[in-house]
This record gives sequence, structure tokens and C-alpha cells, in this order.
Amino acid sequence: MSIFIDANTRLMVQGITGRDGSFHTRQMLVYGTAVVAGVTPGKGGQTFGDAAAGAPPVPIFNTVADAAEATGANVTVIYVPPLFAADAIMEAAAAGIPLIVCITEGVPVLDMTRVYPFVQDHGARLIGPNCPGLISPGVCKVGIIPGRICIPGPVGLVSRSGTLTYELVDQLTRAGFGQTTCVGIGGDPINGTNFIDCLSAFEADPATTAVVMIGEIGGTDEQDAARYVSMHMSKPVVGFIAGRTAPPGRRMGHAGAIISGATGTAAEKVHALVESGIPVGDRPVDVVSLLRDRMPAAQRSAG
Amino acid sequence: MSIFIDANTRLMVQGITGRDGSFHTRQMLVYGTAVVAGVTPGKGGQTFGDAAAGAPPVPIFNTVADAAEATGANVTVIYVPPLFAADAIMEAAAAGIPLIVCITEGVPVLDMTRVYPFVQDHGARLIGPNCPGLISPGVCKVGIIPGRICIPGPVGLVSRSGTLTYELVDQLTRAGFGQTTCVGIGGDPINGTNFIDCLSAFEADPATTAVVMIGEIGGTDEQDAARYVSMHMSKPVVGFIAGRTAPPGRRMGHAGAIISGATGTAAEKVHALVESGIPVGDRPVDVVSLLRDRMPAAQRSAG
Amino acid sequence: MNIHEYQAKDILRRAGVPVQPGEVAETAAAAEAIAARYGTAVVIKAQVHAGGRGKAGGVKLAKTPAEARAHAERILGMSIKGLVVQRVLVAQAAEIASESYVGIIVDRVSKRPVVMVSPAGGIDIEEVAATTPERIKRVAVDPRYGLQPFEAMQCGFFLYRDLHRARAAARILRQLYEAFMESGASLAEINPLVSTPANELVAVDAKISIDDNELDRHPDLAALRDETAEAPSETDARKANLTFIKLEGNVGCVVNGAGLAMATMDLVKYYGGEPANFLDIGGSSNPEKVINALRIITSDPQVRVILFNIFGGITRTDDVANGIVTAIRQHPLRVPLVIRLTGTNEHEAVRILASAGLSAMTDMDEAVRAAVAQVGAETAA
Amino acid sequence: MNIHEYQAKDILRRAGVPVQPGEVAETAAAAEAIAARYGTAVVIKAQVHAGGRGKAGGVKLAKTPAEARAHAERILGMSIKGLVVQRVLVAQAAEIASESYVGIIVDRVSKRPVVMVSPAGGIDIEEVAATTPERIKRVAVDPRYGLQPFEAMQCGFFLYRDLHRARAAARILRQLYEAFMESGASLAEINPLVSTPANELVAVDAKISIDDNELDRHPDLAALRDETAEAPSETDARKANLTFIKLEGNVGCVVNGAGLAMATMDLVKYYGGEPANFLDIGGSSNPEKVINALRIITSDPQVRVILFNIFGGITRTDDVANGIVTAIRQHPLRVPLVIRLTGTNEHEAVRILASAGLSAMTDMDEAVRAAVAQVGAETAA
Repeated sequence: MSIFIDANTRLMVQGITGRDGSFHTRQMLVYGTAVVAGVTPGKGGQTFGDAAAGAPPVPIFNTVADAAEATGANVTVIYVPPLFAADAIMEAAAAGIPLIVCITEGVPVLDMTRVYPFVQDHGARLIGPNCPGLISPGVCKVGIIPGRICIPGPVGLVSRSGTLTYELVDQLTRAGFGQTTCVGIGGDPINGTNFIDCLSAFEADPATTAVVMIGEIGGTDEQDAARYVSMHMSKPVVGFIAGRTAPPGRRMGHAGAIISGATGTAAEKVHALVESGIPVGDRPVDVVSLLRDRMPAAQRSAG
Repeated sequence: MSIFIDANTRLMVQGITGRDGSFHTRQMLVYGTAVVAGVTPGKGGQTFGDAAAGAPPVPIFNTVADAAEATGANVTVIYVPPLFAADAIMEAAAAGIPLIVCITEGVPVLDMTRVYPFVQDHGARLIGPNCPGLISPGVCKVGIIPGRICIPGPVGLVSRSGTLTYELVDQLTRAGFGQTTCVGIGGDPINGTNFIDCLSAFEADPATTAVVMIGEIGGTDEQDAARYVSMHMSKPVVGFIAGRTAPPGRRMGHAGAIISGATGTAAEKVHALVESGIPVGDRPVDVVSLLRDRMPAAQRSAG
Repeated sequence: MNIHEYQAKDILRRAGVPVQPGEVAETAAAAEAIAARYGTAVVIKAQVHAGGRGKAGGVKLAKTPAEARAHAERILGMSIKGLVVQRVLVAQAAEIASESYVGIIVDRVSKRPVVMVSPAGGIDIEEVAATTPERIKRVAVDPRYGLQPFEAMQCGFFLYRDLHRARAAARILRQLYEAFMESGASLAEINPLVSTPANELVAVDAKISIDDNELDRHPDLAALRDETAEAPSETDARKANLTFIKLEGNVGCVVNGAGLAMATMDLVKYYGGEPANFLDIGGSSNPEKVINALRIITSDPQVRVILFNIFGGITRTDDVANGIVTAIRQHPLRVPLVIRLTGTNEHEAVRILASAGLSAMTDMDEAVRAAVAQVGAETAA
Repeated sequence: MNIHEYQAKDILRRAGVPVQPGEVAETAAAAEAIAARYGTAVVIKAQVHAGGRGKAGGVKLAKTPAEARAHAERILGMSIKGLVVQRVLVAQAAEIASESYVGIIVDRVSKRPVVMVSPAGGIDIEEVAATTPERIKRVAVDPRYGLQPFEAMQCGFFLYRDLHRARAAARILRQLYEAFMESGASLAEINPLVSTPANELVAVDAKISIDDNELDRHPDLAALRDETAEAPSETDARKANLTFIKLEGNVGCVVNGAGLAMATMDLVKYYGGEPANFLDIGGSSNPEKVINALRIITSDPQVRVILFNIFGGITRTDDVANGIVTAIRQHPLRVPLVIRLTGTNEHEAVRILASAGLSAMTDMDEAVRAAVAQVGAETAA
């Protein structure tokens, strides 16, 4: 089991013929994901094929609506340039795609102020933008998380970061903790899915028995999540917060990773998590031992 | 009993110090309506009083939010110039007023394309614009329908027109048919409340035993209402349609009263009503006899 | 309010739409000069607010400046559906590979602006809707967001299979939408939108109607009104703040309220008469409005009787009575007058009318019958 | 991206906001000329991207042109928080009856632009929020509709009790909102918005920050960037498409990914070291980026060791290895190098590094400890 994506996922790729889109479509096909459609305006009628992936050629459409109608795609992943990402997300939502994963980094935040209510008005879920996507190991991969660092198992992972996520997944895997689903929600100030959305999905997923949440400086999403965990979660949660050494007022790469005044510091977040019963690792490697303390050995890699 | 307004109505008047607003506020006070607040920017802190009305002075506020907070008004009626009406409606909806009645005529239709979803987003009901408002005889009057032509009784009336409504209410009253509520929904192409909204409210109102609906050329609201009546209403409905002699393509006063191509003709509407079991009077006076045929004498003026 | 093709094209040009080059001329000499300056074949197009100008001979191709002059000479002054042509548009003839339709209206069912496109351009869209509805694509635009690029692209691909023209059409649609919203339009259409042999798109004919209620917000657009293109009685009524529509009958009607006015006309017809007009004096009538209403109606030589039907609510019937009496004193009527008054201050109204020797009824049905009878009586006489 | 006060005021002026008249000067003579032309008292204001310029002596009132020249002379070239003043704004001194604050930010909790107003103007809004939060009114604007007139009026009445100034403030807020949206701003504020003794409102200081992600959409705004107002190493990094922030430590860090970069800095600190910088080479790194990263880091004389921490996903570790080898060949390092590489193509990467006599670790914790140990060793030596 898993959250958001599973064996029934029929994936569409927006921007399938672009540099990033074509590279990662191949990776997803190789991983076994059912990529059923691609969208590139003007290339409707062509196909995207890769013999090495051993999958049938993927039909390309001019519009998401055409692609959705023809293929029944139920998840889309977006690799288009930043100034076109808002339109791509809205096109997917308007076409009725229920899960939209936007990998694109650098989407203007004012675009997101319009995209967010649009996606809600259409009853869709957006993950990202500026996120690595998600993976349910052994089942389905949507986005760019490297498949080989993951193994199936009982741990849910949610993170605002990209490579830091890989680092931690890698450590979990090496320690024998497999994952139900790893979700990168992205580091932008306005994104479609937050920690609480993922935590509640993991709480509801019978296959998940423990959760790792990886936060960073900026905003109050981790603090809100901590409150949520203490009130609504029965499963153990362990955390990590990046940015203890970040100076205030400077944007640490991610548009959302910025300490404004006294809000959004790592200290504040660590405090909120610990107060809510979520142990926080001082080092990435500590997350593994914190998790080990809270999980019976038998559960560690049971998928 | 009645629909939309009753003895618990606490009314706010937007534009209370204007020419129309002040005139009709006096009329509403004389009728016994609980006018609890007025709004005129810049006159906050003053009062609107009329000794003749025998009612306490009405406090005036700068904004609807201030007025709503201070007085608990639950209905507002709007008398502001046409280019300010959209803002007035949205201000009322944002302040949480659940029923908004806009009398103003001449509101641009593109303004209404934004107002309509805004009102829905805020869970409010808008009646109008370009409507005479509504009256529950003997109980409460919101708008400009002359009180003296109405008497309490069991007939519900809904109309797209103003003075034609008065004509028909007057004939009902003279024939001894009192009314639960008379609602003018207005003659604009986009308005907040349609026939079906009113018909379903009358169907649910135990005091209403029969309904008169007065339509006119333009659009398909009457046709939709006819279908609704045949499928969902147990109470008798009789109709009247104005504009049998109207030429196509010309706007007959009301912005919404226009035959476009073959749609919106009186013949089409009369046909739809009759097909759905709603007898339609050829003359206004016929409505009274059609109604008499369908109502036992005992019900005619029982409020 | 309708505006002329050349005015609509100016608006579209400012919005960035590629429009067929053209200039307006009021004389044949001016038309010739424009054609000479272009040095290409030109189309001379009558500028009137009426459909079917092509069939009426109001659109002509001219290969030379002399030919342009000759056509303009014939078209200027021509009468199309009762409207005299005062201006022609002299436009460079476009090379046409294919014709599409793109337009925007406000749709009362979805309560939204609706974009309509069809690859069947150059003919009336209502005809396409009636005969080949599958050749029209409609997008109801959520006005909270505006026309999105992806929506415009869907339309573009409905019109053209290649990316270049689909993109160009999408861009034009977004410009048209902007122009539509910024003008407070109720209709904006390009028909045909021409695709040239070089695969470029160009607007060859355009129509924009402005919502009258927006005009106070757009004085620049209000100034585009061409009164020579309207029936003079309607211009007159508009300036007097009356809503007036001229019809073919002989029973002049003066009513307060649009619904009641239509019901009155219907009742005239029901009793065998023919209404001469729709006339709504509105809610808060004052004597001046009544005077203007009478003046406009009596200027129609077909009118044989004048029927007042006033239900006083906001309208004070004594104001109406005062207006009638004043008007008649200024210009005695040459046709009979039937007055129905009821409602606010009706006793005072009756007194005022009586003082001028006029009487009034209170029942609508009765009054309409009396008015129709007058016509019948006169016709019989 | 921050822009200068005078640039922000230009944007506001174009949006219709009444702004205190002023012109920018780069020399004391130019400042004197502007003051002479105005013939009023002027304020000379340093144009730097730093708060607290008033306390630093960067804002001075001048009653005469000569005084203006003297102040400008002193302020131009002055260093405020490490930034050298290159320009001053010479603005007509406003008569001040009262000072308000009006501003707009993007709020991550409501996910909307939030308008904030306070009658406590002229001081930092965060200070007002901390001490007298009831003196701030916030309106989260629904971006589907934009800032509505009624919302702006609510703010206007929160600031002023009289209709004249409430309306003027509402108008300014709507203009500010338009400017905010059209500029792709993340912050736009007027502080103070001054009410004059004649009850007129005027913007006396203004600040606008543009979302870096919007700059490709607004080349006119991108052109406002003042590189003299940034640390040279950060300008350098930006041009190389690297995200770089200079810090005070001595362990130079090169990492792929912002979260991992922060975690690496944190781990340096955990083991007793001090990071010299934040540096994210991004996802799809190529050798060129690595070369630039090394160049920027080594230009910092404080750096005593360089730590690479690369987790290859999209990033190919062999690209990184190639970049390192090429950079070192061009400019041999004068400080030790600790490399951690894992993920995509790591075997190839190790081979490339080995060919240049470099070794790599695979464990992050170990690598950070090794880097910190190098500094400790050097300091001890």
C-alpha cells in the first residue's frame, strides 16, 4: 500500500519532449510506472518511445484535455519552464486530473496565489511546485526521486527538500527501513500539499507504521504539522529540520526557506516538534536511530 | 409564514441617505420592517430618523462590516448607483450577510459575471439586481413593492418584472387572494436568484398553497422552471408571460428581455409552461380565474 | 450600443490583434485616395448597423483606385435596411486560404463570458450553430481567472492543426477577450478570421457591441455612438431617458415599467389592435418625461390613439397627470387619448386630469379595450 | 530582488500614487541643482539596500541648495552596512500632519496577497506588530477577484475618519495593489504615507521587492538591478546560476540542493566548524557550474577547507568530478579539499577523481567530520 499513487496510477507527462521531461519519463518507464500519455503542444499525434525502457510508445497530445480523454490518465507530472507551469497546472485541473505533481522550480509566487484556489475549485490535489515528486517503492514513481535508493517497506516519508530527502531515504534503506511512499512537497512558500495532508494520508494508510518528516526553515508548516501529529496521529513520527545555521532574512535557495523576523527559525520548529512528541535528529544519521527506537525490528522492511 | 424574509428579518439599507434609499427606507419603516442599520461611507456615526415612521432612528455606518457587527443585520437592501452596485453586493457578501437584495437598475452585466461567483463563494443569496425586492404582506417589506396592494394569504408570487408584478398582485388582492411572499427576481440577464430558487422555497413553505409565476421574453429561465415544476412541485402553479408582441433582437427595456434568434420567445415559454401543466393566462386578469379554479375558496386569504 | 466595423477594428488593433489594414472615407474621392495609397486591390465596405450589407450591395472589391471611387460613389448614400450609408471602410483585400469565426458573448445560462470558435467562418455563427453545431467549440470563461492560455490554445487547436496558427489564434483570442472585458462589451467577434496563403491570421471583419450600462464608465466608447445609424425617434427617446422601440402599429403606448409595457402591447394585440411602440417611462417619472414621451409618440404619423397605462408605485400618478396636462396645453393632441392610472396619489391625479377635461380609468383591461375601440371606430369612420 | 527607493517611487508614480517629488543625483553638484530648482527644503536620502540608513546618517534635511550640496557630499561614498552609497534621492520635504503605513506582502499561510495598513506609520511595521498589533489591519485579498473597492475603503476608514482621506487612501491602496501585481512583487510598501496639514496624502518613502522568479517576465524591472548594491561574490554566483550566500566561517561548502546544503552547514557547525557559505549548485549541474563554484569560494580569503557534498540524483556525480578536476588544473587549490560523492555514476566519478590524485568519501557524516578536522589541524599548526 501507499499514499496518492499506486498500481492503478495512469500517468501523463506534461512537457514530455523537453530535456527534463524526456529524461525523467524514461526513468519512470524503466521503474515500471504506467506512463500512458504525454503532452507537448504541436506534437499531438506523435509518440514518445524508448526501446530500452521496454514499454510501449507513449502517445503525445496537443492538450491535456485531449490526452485525458483518450487515455484516462489519472495523475499528471509537469516538467515545463517556470513561466508556463501555472498554466500547465490549471490545464490539468480543468481537465479533471485529480492528482497533479509539478516538478518545475522557479514558479512565481503570485502565479501560485491564483493556481492554488483554481486547483481547489476543481477538486484536484497539487503536489509541488519545486518538488522532487513522489515514489511508492517497487510500485510507481512520479517525478525525479532516484528509484534505486528506495526499497518497499513500512515507513512513510514527507519532505520539503529534494536531495536531503534522497540522503535520508538512502540512510533508511541502508538501515533496512523500507518505505510505503516518499513524498517531496517542495520548498516554495505556496505549495499545493503540505505536511498535514501527507501525515493524515499516512495515518490512514494501513501499510504505513511510522513516518519521517523532513522540514526546513521558513513559515510555520512544520509547527502546524506538529500540533496535528499530537492531536490526530497514532503512528510514531520522527523529524529532521534543516537550516539551524541559516542567517535571518536570507533566502536559502528554496523560495520558502527564509527566516522572517523571529518566525520560521529551525530552533522554533525543533521546539514545536519535540513539544508534540516528535523526536528530532540533530544529524541526518540520527533519524535512523530515532526511528529504530520506535519501530519493532519485524516491521522495518515489511512492505 | 413566508419565504426569505419574515418577522426575524433585521434589515440593513446600503445607500440609506441617497434619494431612493431614504425614500424607500421610510416606506419600509412605515410598513413595520425592522430597519436596524444604514450604510453611507463618510456618514458613519450619524442616524437616519423619521418621526412620521414612529420607529427609532436608524444608526448609519461607514461600511457594511461595521454595520453588520454592530447591529446583527441579516438582510441588506441596496440602493446605490449602478456602477457602485457590484461593490456594494460584494461588500455585503464578504461581511457575511446571508440575503442581499439589490434594487439598482443598470448594473453592467460583466460586473455581474464577477458578482455572481463571489456571492456563491460567500454562501449568500442575492435577489436582483434591477428588481423590486420582496414583501411578505403584513410582516416585512424589503425593496419597493407598494405595501398597500398586498394582503396576507396563501399565494406565493415570483416575477421577473416590477410594475407588472404590482398589476397582478393588485388583481389577486382585489379578488381576495392574499400572498405569503411576493418576490421580484429582476429583469437582468444575470441575476442572483431565479424562478426555480423561489419555486422550491414556496414548495417548502407550509403557508403557501399555490404559486403565480410571471415571466417575460428572453433566456430560458421560465422553461427550466417549467421542467422543475413538473418534476418537483406538488402545489398548483399558474403563469403569465409578457412580450408576445415583442420583435426579435430588440431589448424590451429590461436588459434580459430580448429574443435572440429563436430563443426566448413568449410562444416558446408559454408552450413549455403549458406542457408542464402550468396554465398560462392570455391576459393578466386571466391569472386570477386560473388560480381560482385551482384553489378551494377557503384558502384564498388564509395567511 | 453597436459600433461600426471600423471602430471595432480600431479597438482590436489597439489590443494587438492583426487586423486587415483599412481606413474610413466619407467621400468617393477620399476612398480613391486611400486605394491609391495602398496600391493594392481594396474592398469598399458600407459602415451601417445592419446585417446583410453584402447582399444589399454594400461590399465591393475594387482592383484600381478608379474602381474604388466608383464603388464608393455608389455605396455612399445607399440605404440599407432603412439606414443611409454615411461612411465606407476602404480595406486592403486579404488573400484568403481559409476563414474561421472567433467571438465572445455573455451567456446568461453559465453566467459567464463564453468564447466561441468555429472553422466555419465567414457565415453567420447562428447558422453554423443550427446546421453543424459540432463545428463550434464553446469555452465558458471563469471571470475570476479570465481566459487562460490553455483555454485559448484548446480553441486554437480546434481551428488549426499546426502549432504556428493555433498559437496565433490563441493569442488573438486572449487579445479579443481583453478588448471585450475592457470595453464592457456584450459581444465581440471576428468573422472571418482569415488564414492567408502564408499561414498568417488576420481579422477581416469585426463587430463589437457595448453594454449600454457600461457607457458611463467608458466616455471614449460612448463617443463612438453614431446617431445617424439609429432611428431618430429612438435617439430622441434615449436622450430623454426613455426606453422606446418603434413598431408598425397605430396604438401608441405610454407605460411605466418594461414588463407592464410588454403586457400592455400584448393586450392591445389580444383585443385586435396593433401597438405602435414599446415605451417605458421608467420608475421615478417626472412630468418632463411624460412630455417627452408624448412628443415622441405623436411624431409618428401612424399613431391613431394614445394609451397611458400607469401603475403607480414609485411612480407618482399625479406627476404623470401633470405631465399629460402640460404636454397637451403646449401641443394639443390630434388623436384621442385613453388614460389608465392607479396607485400612488391616484385621487390627486384624477383631479388634475379632470381640471383639464380629461378622464381616467382604473382597470387595465378596460382601458386597452377602449383604446383599441378608438382605432376601430376611426378605421370604420 | 530589492530595488531602490527612487525606483520604487517611479513605479508608484506611474501607477498614479501621489509621491513626494524627488530626483536622484550621483554627485553633490547635481543634488544642489535639484534643490535649487525645487526652491524648497529638501531631504537628501542615501539609496542603499539596507535598513537603518537614517540612524547611519544617510538621511538629512537641507534648507538651502548649499546645505543640500554639503549633505550630499557627506552621504555619497558613505558606507552603510558594508554598502557604499552611489546615489542620493533629493526629495522635496513634505509637511507632515500624520504618518501611516500601507503595504502588501504575499502571505504563505493564507496563500494570498495581504494588504496591511496602520495609522502607526514611519516606524518598522514588524515593531508595530510586536508592540501594538491592534493598530494593524490586514486584508487577505482573494486573487481571483483582486483588491475590491470596499476592501480598500475599509482600510481607508481604519486609517482616517474623514471620507476625503479614507477615499484617497483607498485609491492609493488599489494603485499599490495594481503596481504590486503588475511588478510581480513580493513586497510593496509606503512608509510613511504622510497626511499633510492640507489633508492630502503623499508617499514619502517606498520599498518594493520583486520576486526573482518574475524577472524573466519583466525585463524592464530586471534592468533596475543595481549590482553595486550587492556583495560582488553574490552577483558573480547569480550570473553563474548558482545560489550563494556568504557567511562568516572558514569551511567552504559546495552542495547540490538547498535542503542538503543547509543540512551540510548544520553538520559542519555540529562538529565544531563554521560554514563559510551556503552554495547550491542546483539539480542539473554541469562541469562549468562546479568550476564557477570553486572560483567563487576560493576567492574568499577566510576559507580554509572546501567540502563537496553531492548526492547524485539528476545531478551526475561524474559531471561534478570533471568540474573539480578541470578547475584544479586551471587554478591549483591553496586549501585542502574534502569530497563526498554518492549516487548517479559514482564509480565513474571516483575514477575521474583518482586520475587527478583525488579521493572521495561516500558518507556525509564522515566527510563533514573530515573537513572540520582539516580546519582544526590547520589552526593547530
